[in-house]
Amino acid sequence: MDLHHIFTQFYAVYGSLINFIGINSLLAISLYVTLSAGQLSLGNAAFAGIGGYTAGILTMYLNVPYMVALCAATLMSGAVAVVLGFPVLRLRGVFLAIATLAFGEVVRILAINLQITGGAEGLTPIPNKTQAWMIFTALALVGYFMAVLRRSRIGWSFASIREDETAAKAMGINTTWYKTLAFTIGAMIAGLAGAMSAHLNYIITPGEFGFSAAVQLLIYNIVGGTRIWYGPVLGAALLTALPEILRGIGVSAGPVRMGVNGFILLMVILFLPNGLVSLFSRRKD
Amino acid sequence: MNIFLQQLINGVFIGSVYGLFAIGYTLVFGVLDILNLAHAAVFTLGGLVALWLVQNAALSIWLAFPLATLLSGILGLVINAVAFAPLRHRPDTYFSGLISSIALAIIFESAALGIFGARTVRFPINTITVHIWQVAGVTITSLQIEIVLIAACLMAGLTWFLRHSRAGKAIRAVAENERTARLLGIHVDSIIAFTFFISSALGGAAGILFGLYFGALSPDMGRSIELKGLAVIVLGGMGSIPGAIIGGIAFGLSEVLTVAISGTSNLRDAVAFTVLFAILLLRPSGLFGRKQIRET
Amino acid sequence: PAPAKAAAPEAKIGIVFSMTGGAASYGATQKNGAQLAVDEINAAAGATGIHIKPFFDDDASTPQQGINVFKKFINGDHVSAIIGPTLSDTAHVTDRIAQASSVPVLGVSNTAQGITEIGNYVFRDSLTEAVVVPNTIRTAKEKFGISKVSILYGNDGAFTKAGYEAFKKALLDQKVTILSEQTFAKGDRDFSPQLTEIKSQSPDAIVVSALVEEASGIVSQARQLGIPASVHIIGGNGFNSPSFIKNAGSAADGVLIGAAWSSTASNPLNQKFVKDYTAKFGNPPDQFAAQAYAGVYIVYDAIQKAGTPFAPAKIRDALAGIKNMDSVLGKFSFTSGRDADYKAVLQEVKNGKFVVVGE
Amino acid sequence: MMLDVHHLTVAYGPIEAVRDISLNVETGAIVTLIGPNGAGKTTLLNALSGVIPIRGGNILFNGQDITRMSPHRRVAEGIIQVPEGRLVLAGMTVRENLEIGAYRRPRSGIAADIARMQERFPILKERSEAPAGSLSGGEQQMLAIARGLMAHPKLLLLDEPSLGLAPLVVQMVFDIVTELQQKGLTILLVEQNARQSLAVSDYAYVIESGAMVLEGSAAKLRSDPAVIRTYLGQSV
Amino acid sequence: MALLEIQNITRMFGGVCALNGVNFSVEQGKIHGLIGPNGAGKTTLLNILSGMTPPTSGNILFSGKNIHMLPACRVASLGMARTFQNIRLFPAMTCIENVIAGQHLIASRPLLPRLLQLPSAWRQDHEYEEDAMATLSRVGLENRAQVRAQSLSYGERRRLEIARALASRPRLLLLDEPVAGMRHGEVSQVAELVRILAGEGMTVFLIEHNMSFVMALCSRITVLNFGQVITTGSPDTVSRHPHVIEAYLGVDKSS
Ligand SMILES: Nc1ncnc2c1ncn2[C@@H]1O[C@H](COP(=O)(O)OP(=O)(O)OP(=O)(O)O)[C@@H](O)[C@H]1O
Ligand SMILES: Nc1ncnc2c1ncn2[C@@H]1O[C@H](COP(=O)(O)OP(=O)(O)OP(=O)(O)O)[C@@H](O)[C@H]1O
Ligand SMILES: [Mg+2]
Ligand SMILES: [Mg+2]
Repeated sequence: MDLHHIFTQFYAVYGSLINFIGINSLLAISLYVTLSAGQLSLGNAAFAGIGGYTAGILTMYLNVPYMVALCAATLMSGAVAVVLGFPVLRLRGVFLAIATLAFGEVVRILAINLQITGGAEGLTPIPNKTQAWMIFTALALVGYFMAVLRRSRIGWSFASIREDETAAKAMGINTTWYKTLAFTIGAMIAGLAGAMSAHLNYIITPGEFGFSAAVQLLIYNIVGGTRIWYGPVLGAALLTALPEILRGIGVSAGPVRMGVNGFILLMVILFLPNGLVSLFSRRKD
Repeated sequence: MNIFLQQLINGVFIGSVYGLFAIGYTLVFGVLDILNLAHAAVFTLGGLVALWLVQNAALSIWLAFPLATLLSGILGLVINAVAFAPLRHRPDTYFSGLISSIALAIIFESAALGIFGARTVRFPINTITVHIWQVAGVTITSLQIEIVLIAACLMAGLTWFLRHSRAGKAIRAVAENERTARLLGIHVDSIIAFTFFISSALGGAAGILFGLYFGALSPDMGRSIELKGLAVIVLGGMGSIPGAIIGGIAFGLSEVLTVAISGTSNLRDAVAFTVLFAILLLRPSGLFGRKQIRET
Repeated sequence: PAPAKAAAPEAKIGIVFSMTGGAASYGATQKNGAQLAVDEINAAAGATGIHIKPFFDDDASTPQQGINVFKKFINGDHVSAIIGPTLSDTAHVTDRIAQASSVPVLGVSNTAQGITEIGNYVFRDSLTEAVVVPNTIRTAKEKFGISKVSILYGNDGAFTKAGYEAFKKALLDQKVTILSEQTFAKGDRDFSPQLTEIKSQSPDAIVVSALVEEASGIVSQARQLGIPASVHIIGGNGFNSPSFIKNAGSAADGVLIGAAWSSTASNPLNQKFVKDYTAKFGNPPDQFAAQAYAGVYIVYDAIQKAGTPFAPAKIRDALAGIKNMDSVLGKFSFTSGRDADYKAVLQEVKNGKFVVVGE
Repeated sequence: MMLDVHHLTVAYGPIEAVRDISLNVETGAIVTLIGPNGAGKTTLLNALSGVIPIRGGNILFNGQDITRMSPHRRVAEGIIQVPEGRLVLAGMTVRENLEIGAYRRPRSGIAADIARMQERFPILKERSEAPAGSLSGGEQQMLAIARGLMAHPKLLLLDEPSLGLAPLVVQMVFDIVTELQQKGLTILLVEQNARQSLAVSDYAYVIESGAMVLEGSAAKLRSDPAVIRTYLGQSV
Repeated sequence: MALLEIQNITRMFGGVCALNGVNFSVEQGKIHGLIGPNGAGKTTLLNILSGMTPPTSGNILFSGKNIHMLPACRVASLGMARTFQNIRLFPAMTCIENVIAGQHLIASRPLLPRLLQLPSAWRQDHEYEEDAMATLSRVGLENRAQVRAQSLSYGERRRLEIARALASRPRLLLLDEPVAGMRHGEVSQVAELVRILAGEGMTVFLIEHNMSFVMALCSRITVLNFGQVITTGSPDTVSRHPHVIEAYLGVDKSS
């Protein structure tokens, strides 16, 4: 068997998995941005939905070019985040988390009830326009952006707010502004990922961005580790691939696989204190 | 008018059910500030185990109830020991504990699936006797009244317990500052374990009552109430026991009144969550939450 | 590649249901039904007949996992046909993959619109609500003189939503007045606000589009709230499960259910299926099990007609050509649109049993 | 001998914050521990309370080896620490803070003790139902000291008790310390105000960078030129 | 010239009146002390000055500009930095990172050159880092630069907080009990630092209970009691003021 054949074979079976890893990584990073400013948002799944619906409606009904639709989706999610962010970001900790979650629920229920979003059945058929290179280019750009952001004024402000918001204020950091910025950047990345996902799957349904989807993004972050931007990517990669890995090694489908899945998640949390990144970085603490 | 009255009763009742779920939840989540996402799984298992005891072990519900509640409490100890205690000294203990509890919830749910199957099941029809009263066009059942009363009693009892009992104060001290609590001679680990026990026992008991009333138990029944339970705790104010119940009733009423006033239920949950959202904006620490004390 | 010289060629069939996650309760009985059919077929095939090699898998009730399973079936296991997935949401995505790879796929529980329109490789044996419901409404109207109804449906699931739309259309066609439309969400257990509202409107009947989890709760709470038995409750496929009767208890009596299958249908194949299934799994089958069971036979029939398990295109053609095949569902055919075509039944619950009252 | 510490070593990861320190505290004595910032004083007290793990050495309390004893049992034995930086239970009321100070004690007499504390520090009475976190820094410090006393300690570990207190109140705290000694309490004192603490102490130890550098009677250390230079001084 | 003018500041907390009509001013380039019994309202006043708490009534002029309604971040950007009585560091950051974060107002660190990997960005980082290191050594923490703030001892934390406040080169530095938890030698070091800062033209306003520190350092001292100013004056007059002795100082037995 030549290598090329093996590769095409592998890609035929796992191509979509790889794409999902890319999309889920983007989603995970979208939450990472807000977490890096110390804010736990459970609204990012909803932002992905907003992006997905925006882009889907544009390409399906208005024949807008895909790239334009992607930009529109990104901007739309960002705009909603700005409007939502100012009132909501006064809240702290779990209050913020629940308020964003409430926002997500409202978006989900609206999507169920609106005509233009296709109701419970979702919006379909959305043209399949997303290709692997787009996902991974976006991921690379976002990753690079995050890596650079860290040492910029914005990055330091995020870190200060995360560590102690009161002290950050006293140092002249406009916490409202920076928190909204983090929230908005996160929403934009989520919107982009949502739009790409809709154009990969032919469909977007309200069920895709409920509570469990929002929590899933948090799981990616914590399992991967939130010390650096690629932590969430590692988390998303492992957890997206895990069912396939279990399938591959022959763990029988159904409750057993689900249980093993949960068990592995538990083990990672218990034995890798700083998430998967601690396997790759030198600094141990 | 009777419709409206009936709707109010419906709202108070479903609100009490949310509150019942939330009250055990809030002991660990609101008071200790540990978000235990396996609570919904305990709720489910409590109901399923009681059902199993009634159906397969042929116990009377009066025996099955306390047994299943006890078992739920023990599950709480397991959750604490497996998902939380090992992480307690990590800097990111809040989030990692949250995730490990999700992992446990997945394991529990898969166990429930494997053991009890995926079907929706119910307690045998005559497990308990239920009276139905129809007064002036308003329907009310004895089980409804019992559930509301139990919720009210639990609220009063737990509030007293936390405020005045020694163990209650110890729980709050641990919640405030673990290190100080240790220095004051509080056995922090056993206080936390104890809290988990109570919380999960209450969660399991709520699951049994839920199953008895609604006659529909399934391995995923905790999922839909979990979200509302969380919302209710935060709405009521973290750490406030009356808040959990009253928040539950407020949430239940907002659901029901949407239907009653608009005549349709399409946007019921959207309205309920919008109300939650609005209340949080007006009162950033919930209805009964204490405000931020001085920071500087 | 055709190593078809062996005496007993194997047909690889991918079978994917939601065995965990939100739809796990359907996936479980579907899997049982399919398993039973596979076992029977393989036992009957003997030494020379075509055997089925099933690849069972779980999509965890999510489209993403469904896609992964389909890719694995098609490109990894090289299956000849696929049965599943459980949910329409998932089928919307996965069936496109099958279509693109020219592997026939047979849905055994998807009822949403637009699925078979994905392409000529997409089939389903599940009678959509749009077929079942008009008949139900007509019979109910004739039999009980129903002229005004209230509707209650789950608006966040494709299945219940499709049912609602079919009911609504049939009601309008039959000139039945709709007093109000109420909704609930998946996982709801309390329906009293909606039912209180409905009660106040005094309808002749309540038309419900719900899955079995919610169906029994709705029916018992309606009666508990004092909606009299004279107000009929009319349900669809979702009600057609033994656990509905078990969970609703005496409140189930009098409920009218239009469905794609009846456990009491006299058809001998069906009688045998119910008996064998109950013996094997300890519980009587529901409609999902029956449709999955029938699905395996349908695919097998097509494979036999195609003469080889290794030519998906031929299997597709054979599937499209199925006409009046004997099945547990009745005389089964595919329409030109590859949807199921057979007679639906109207049942009433009497003394805790489904009784066929019309077709 | 109430407290006997032998070759105690405490480390945070690779860094040994306390290295091979031995000290003892006579029953009924006041012993002062002085040393610069980061010397390991707080670390040492925490090791005595059992809230941080010990790497080496052992601790005897009234002859009993308590090296491995858990913190709540040490409290039950009568070793009470008033921690650095107050650590009041901010969300609980002032009264509840006092009550919980007596957690390991029988219930009787708690109310009377609270009254006594309130008499000493009137602010604790005035703000009895206010959340402890709303008090000013110095008020919280008074609460922390009072809370420690509520436990009826045998050995009191005071970590910077005068932190943030106004001069008058500092004076009062030292009065309390001597008064407690007269009642038979044993006290180990870490204090920023070295001059005053040496004045009330019987014996003193000086630690620097985690190691013991000097010990002796309080009187002797007070006249030690090195101690005068770095810890006592005359003016700024 | 008065850099800071406090006019008639009153602050209520529910029933508690923490500040009641406080008036005084802080001169440019001077070291001004604020003393008073526990609970007198000193920290509350500092919170109001820095914009962390709004006053119930009254005005504050900072170099002639009315700032009492501005949010804390705006006040800080006018050149005011502070420390906290109960120390608020960025616990998981190292000491040097704390100081670098403190440079927020003076360090621009634009994003674009970074995205384009321009060398100027790295040069800039390097400069800021050196600057932070210099600030750390001013408070004697240069050899703790890579230690996380959460593992510092109490006294070290205090000093790091001062360093972080200095990082933004404020015109007015507000210190809340800067030498709490320090012994004689360390107190002298901080005193020395404050003197140098004043020499460089910085105005310092500090709260402290360590009398020898306050008396030796401050040119003017304001005394608060029960939310009201008892007196403002030179250390000498203040320490002899009978009210001050009665309410605050007492008769010092040890010296
Ligand atoms: N949690 C910790 N993790 C790591 N190192 C620590 C920790 N706590 C303290 N240290 C280090 O241990 C040493 C001793 O600290 P300790 O708090 O005991 O000093 P101290 O003598 O009480 O000082 P101070 O007078 O400032 O309170 C210091 O170098 C400090 O940096
Ligand atoms: N947020 C608040 N809620 C209620 N009371 C408060 C609040 N903040 C301050 N107080 C009260 O106001 C008074 C002044 O407090 P402040 O902290 O300003 O005192 P202080 O002069 O700094 O005292 P110390 O020297 O002890 O630090 C105190 O009695 C305190 O209890
Ligand atoms: Mg110390
Ligand atoms: Mg103060």
